Amino acid sequence: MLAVESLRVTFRRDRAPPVEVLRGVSLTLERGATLGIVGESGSGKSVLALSVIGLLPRNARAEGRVLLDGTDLLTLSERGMRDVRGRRIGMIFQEPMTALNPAMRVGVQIAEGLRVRRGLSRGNARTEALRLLDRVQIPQAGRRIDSYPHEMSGGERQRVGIAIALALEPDLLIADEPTTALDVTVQAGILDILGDLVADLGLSLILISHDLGVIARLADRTLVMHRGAEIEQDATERVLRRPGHDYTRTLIDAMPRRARATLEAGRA
Amino acid sequence: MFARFRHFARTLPQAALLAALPVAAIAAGEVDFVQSVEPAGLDPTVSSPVAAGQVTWQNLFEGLVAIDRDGRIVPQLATDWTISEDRLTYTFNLRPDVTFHNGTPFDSGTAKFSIERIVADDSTNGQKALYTDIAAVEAPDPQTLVLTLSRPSSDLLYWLGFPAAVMVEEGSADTNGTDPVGTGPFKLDEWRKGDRVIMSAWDGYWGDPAPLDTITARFIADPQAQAAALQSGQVDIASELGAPELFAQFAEDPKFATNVGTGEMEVVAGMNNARAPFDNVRVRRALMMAIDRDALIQAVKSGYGTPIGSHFSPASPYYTDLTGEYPYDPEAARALLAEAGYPNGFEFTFKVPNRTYAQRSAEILQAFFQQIGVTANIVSSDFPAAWIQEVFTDTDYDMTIIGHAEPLDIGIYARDPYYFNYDSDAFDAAMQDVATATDEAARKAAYIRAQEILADDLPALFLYSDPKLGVWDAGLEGVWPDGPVPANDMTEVRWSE
Amino acid sequence: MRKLRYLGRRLAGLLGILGIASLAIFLLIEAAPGDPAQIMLGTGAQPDTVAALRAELGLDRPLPLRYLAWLGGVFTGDLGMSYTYGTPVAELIGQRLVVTLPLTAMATLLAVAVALPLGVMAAQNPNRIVDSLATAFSQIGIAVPNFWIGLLLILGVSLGLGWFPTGGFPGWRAGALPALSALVLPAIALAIPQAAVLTRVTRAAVIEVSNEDFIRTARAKGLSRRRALWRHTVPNALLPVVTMLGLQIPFLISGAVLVENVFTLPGIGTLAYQALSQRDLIVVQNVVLFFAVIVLGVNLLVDALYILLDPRLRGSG
Amino acid sequence: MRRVPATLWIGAALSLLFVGAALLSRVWTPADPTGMNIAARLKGPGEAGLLGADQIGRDVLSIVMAGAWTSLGIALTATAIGGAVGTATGMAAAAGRGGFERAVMAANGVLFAFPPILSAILLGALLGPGAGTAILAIGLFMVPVFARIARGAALQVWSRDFIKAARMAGKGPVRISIEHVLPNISAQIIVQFAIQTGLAILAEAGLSFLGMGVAPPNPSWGRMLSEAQTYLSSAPHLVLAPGLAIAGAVLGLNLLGDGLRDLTDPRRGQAA
Repeated sequence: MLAVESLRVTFRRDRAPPVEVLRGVSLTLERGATLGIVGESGSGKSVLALSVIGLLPRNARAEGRVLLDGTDLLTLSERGMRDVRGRRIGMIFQEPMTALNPAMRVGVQIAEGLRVRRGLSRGNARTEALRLLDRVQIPQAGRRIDSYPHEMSGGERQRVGIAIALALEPDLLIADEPTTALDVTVQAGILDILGDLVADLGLSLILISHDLGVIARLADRTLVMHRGAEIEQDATERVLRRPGHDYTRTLIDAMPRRARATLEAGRA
Repeated sequence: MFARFRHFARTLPQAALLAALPVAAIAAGEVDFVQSVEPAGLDPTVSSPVAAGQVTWQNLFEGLVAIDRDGRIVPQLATDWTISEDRLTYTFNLRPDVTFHNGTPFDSGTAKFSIERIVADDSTNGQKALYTDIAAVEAPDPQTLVLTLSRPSSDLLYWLGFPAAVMVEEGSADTNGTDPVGTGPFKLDEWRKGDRVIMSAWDGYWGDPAPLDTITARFIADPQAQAAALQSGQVDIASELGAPELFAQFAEDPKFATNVGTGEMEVVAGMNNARAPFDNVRVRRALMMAIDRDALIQAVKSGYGTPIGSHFSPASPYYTDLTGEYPYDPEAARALLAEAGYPNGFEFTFKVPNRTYAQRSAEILQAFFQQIGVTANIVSSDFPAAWIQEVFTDTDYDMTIIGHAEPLDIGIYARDPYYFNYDSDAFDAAMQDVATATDEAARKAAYIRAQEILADDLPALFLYSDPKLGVWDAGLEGVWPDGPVPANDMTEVRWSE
Repeated sequence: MRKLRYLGRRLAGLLGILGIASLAIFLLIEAAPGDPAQIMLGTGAQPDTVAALRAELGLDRPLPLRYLAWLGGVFTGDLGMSYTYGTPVAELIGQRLVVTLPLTAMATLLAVAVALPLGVMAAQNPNRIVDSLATAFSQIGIAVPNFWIGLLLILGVSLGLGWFPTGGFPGWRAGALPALSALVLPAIALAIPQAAVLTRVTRAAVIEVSNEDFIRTARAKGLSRRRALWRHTVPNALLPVVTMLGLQIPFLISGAVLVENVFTLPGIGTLAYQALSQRDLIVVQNVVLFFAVIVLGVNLLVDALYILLDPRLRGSG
Repeated sequence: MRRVPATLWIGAALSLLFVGAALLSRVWTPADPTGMNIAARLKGPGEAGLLGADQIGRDVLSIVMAGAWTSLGIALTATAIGGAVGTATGMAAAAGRGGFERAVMAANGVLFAFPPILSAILLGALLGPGAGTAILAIGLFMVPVFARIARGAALQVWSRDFIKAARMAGKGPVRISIEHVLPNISAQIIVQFAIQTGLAILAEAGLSFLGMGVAPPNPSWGRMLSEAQTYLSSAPHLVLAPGLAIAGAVLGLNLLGDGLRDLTDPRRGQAA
């Protein structure tokens, strides 16, 4: 369904030579499958995600191909890309504290895409937003729909973020470090929701994390990245059990002992 | 090309404006005149008399007598009068059937009230000093008023023609400042403070009605804005255009009538005669000779103005030309200064009101003084507030510069105290002779002697008489060309057919 | 609730500041040389006449009594009578306000109308021509004195093109159009420096908000750049703009004093200047206090607006 | 080494131009800035001098140059005084906290409540117009600005670890303020100084325009403009030169300030 072919991204800089942050990455993703992308910060994971959804900063240039059901997204016009975003690809961001507009009620933020892209009436969009809040397991959704982001906890906000991404029923969900900023106890809940969505709705999911534990929980396949390049890519089980590269091994070793234990247990 | 664009550009917004305006916004009998200073109150018998008089005198308020456009005393609310042999008793016959704007009749009772109010102990009339020779006021019958003086005062009749002595009635006297009630041909419609006073013809006027329906005084301090208002037709008359340098362009323009009239304002650089070195008459003479008055007038007033040698302006009937007394002669000035004991000159503080004409004149005087080795350090003084306090009340100054606008005000040099701190028995005697003169010739002779004493003693440096640069719409008739009294008498102004 | 208490505290502090300010104003003006009675009577008056007028104006009463009388009057809404005009000060201020208020309002609206789109466009197109123009405009606009702009407008537009009067104010009774056209040029002169400051703030704020994560979230929903800008970026960028509007009030008033002077408008700035040179003390006191109230009041209003614009400050419940 | 921003170059060049003109005017001007020449009055540029002559025939270029001395002199002195007092009170507020800080901030509030031109006019009434009054009025209105910035910056420094270390070493608040706080906030103060000097030039011009500035014959840009208003239609050159001088000097100082800020604060440099 999604195929990225030797994607290169370079950033132009003021008064300095351009810098290449993605050095030819390729990947494929089947419908209903989950791909984990793992790597330390600065490895180009987020840039990869942003290139797919076409939200790279202005000074970035992407080369290669990003094929969504055969269409090269890199060649699409801004208007064409707008139809892809939200409807075909939804995205969840890392920082629930900053990823929501602080001056807008969460219900409105969820409904906005529905109103603009689907032309739903205010009332219908609200009903749909309420359903989505239920879907991401926000308790008392009827009351919370009129809350502002600052009135919610981090976990709740991230659920709202998921609801926003789901609103237009995309085929592909990109979750960029969705749990990194959250407490450990909250992390599990978010990951459960993501897992349920993939299972119930048949979504494809790209899950980006620096945390192998997170990847291990959900991903069928895993792509390990380092400094803008692919280190290895294979079934998650294989990557974790028989890391093909020293770098992958250091990532596994860097995991907390307890997490590694769960990993072992899961593998067993 | 540009001209055509300008024309188009001009007409475009005007057409839009006219379309939006109600018709007949401009009535035929309407005149707007410009005045640079807005009066504090509209009653010329209290507070600042000059600006209040310029708006209301003759238009709203009338006196027992009036000063006409030629400076003559003419009957007004008094039809005629007799003066006793000893010149101490004045008997006026008052005009019958005169009423105030509020319907109150004018008679000897109101006249008595008006005069007594001027000289009362708690009077707040700024010109009170001119009338204090009046010892008693009697009203033997409704049409007769008798004034008894404590000593002869030959100018009294003249003073009675002044804005400060207009007739008011008891019921409205206290509110005349904001809601003036007089006997004149116009009554107040509205005073938009900071902007304009609108007056309209009053149908109860005792005399011939004024040709105009509405007159408006517009207060525009900035000379450039005055000129612009004239050019754009927002005002019709500027009887004293503030910008002499713009006068020439109006003179060339057939749309306007212009007139260089004589005014009563004398610009003088007063000195503190009680303070060294200005207590030395030779120093004062030397300073006078250091000044080229023609060059000064050229620079400050674009050449419009007359050099003066004493305190009267050529507008005065008693004027005598004394500019030859101490003419421009820097060599002689330097010599005289050395003779006075200042061979290397001296330094002094020049306290100058922050008004354009004063600042500009001071800068030029400074340059002239420098030529004879005298250094003038100019200190700006906030006018009127600080200036009146420092110079006038406290006489804490060396030299200053100011225009004296009141006609026949040469008597200020005899006053004690007055800011010049000038004291001359000869001058006081001359003023006494003026007061007691029994005929016009003797009076004139005394006035001339007074001027000569001043021209020789130079308690102040006599610089120039301000011209009255009048500009008005060429279609207007009856505007006063000269200014024997600071006034905007609109009672005879009319649009020509 | 918490916010209400906060605003209440602000209001109390504001009253305290106004109290100190009123005393400072009063003492400053009293200490200035110049006697209103003497000024009103002119140079021809004798000392006894001056004394009579002083008594009539109540200027012979002791200083503390006059201060308390003034303050008491202010609280009961009686601002006293102008010495020189002889009319109630409140009426005088009211008459001038109908010029200054529309003038400053027009200038502010104009400044916002120019600065907001310009700042947003510049922020959206960094290093493009629009951006360079906006940067140049904001730098130059801050640097040029508004009274000079006024003079240039008179020179070019009034005298040159013949559009709009060179000065003066016909009054609202002359009709809305002539009155407004008398205010157009002064408002432009007053607006340009304001617009320059606001353009700069808007541009910086929009750039800053554009880099926020939630803008990316909005775009990821499939919103157009334009919709994300106006629905998400601009509302959040308004806070610093509104703050700057509040901080600019003292400068706006200062500018009005100068611009009214250039265009000979009978506004409240001219009144202050005129009354001071006449030592119409009671008018000066009230006008200056009035300005202080406006400055502080607007800043309180800005605080309230903040709460309206930023739900985070509203407190829950 | 960071690259020096272009704004800094332009700003420094413009500022230097005016400082240079001001200094040069002390020793040389094309003509005597106080020397009148009636024959040349209101002559346009080229006819009499490079920039024409004014209403009493003085050479406009010479007065503009000499005006730079007046304008910059008053602006710099006022900003220096206001900056020193404001910085000191701001630092003291940050060091003292509590009641003292509240008192300082309240005093700032009172000063802030007076629109600058108005307080200057009031002071002018009290002290009489002149350079001293202008300096005092402008300096006074600078105080709260510097106090606010110095306090904000100083509070940040006070929260840093090395201050704790200094306190534990037994240093008093005055010593810490001078030894540690001042050096760390000086960059921000210097940047503000350049910008406020520009504002001071504008304020001085406004005061002179209203007749509250230096006394003649000391040339002043603001007074030149006020006098030029009378000759707007007959001698428009008189309104251009002083206005351009004011705008140029203020622009130069603002650009200098912005450039310095970009240089010292890389984060802002990127945003701008």
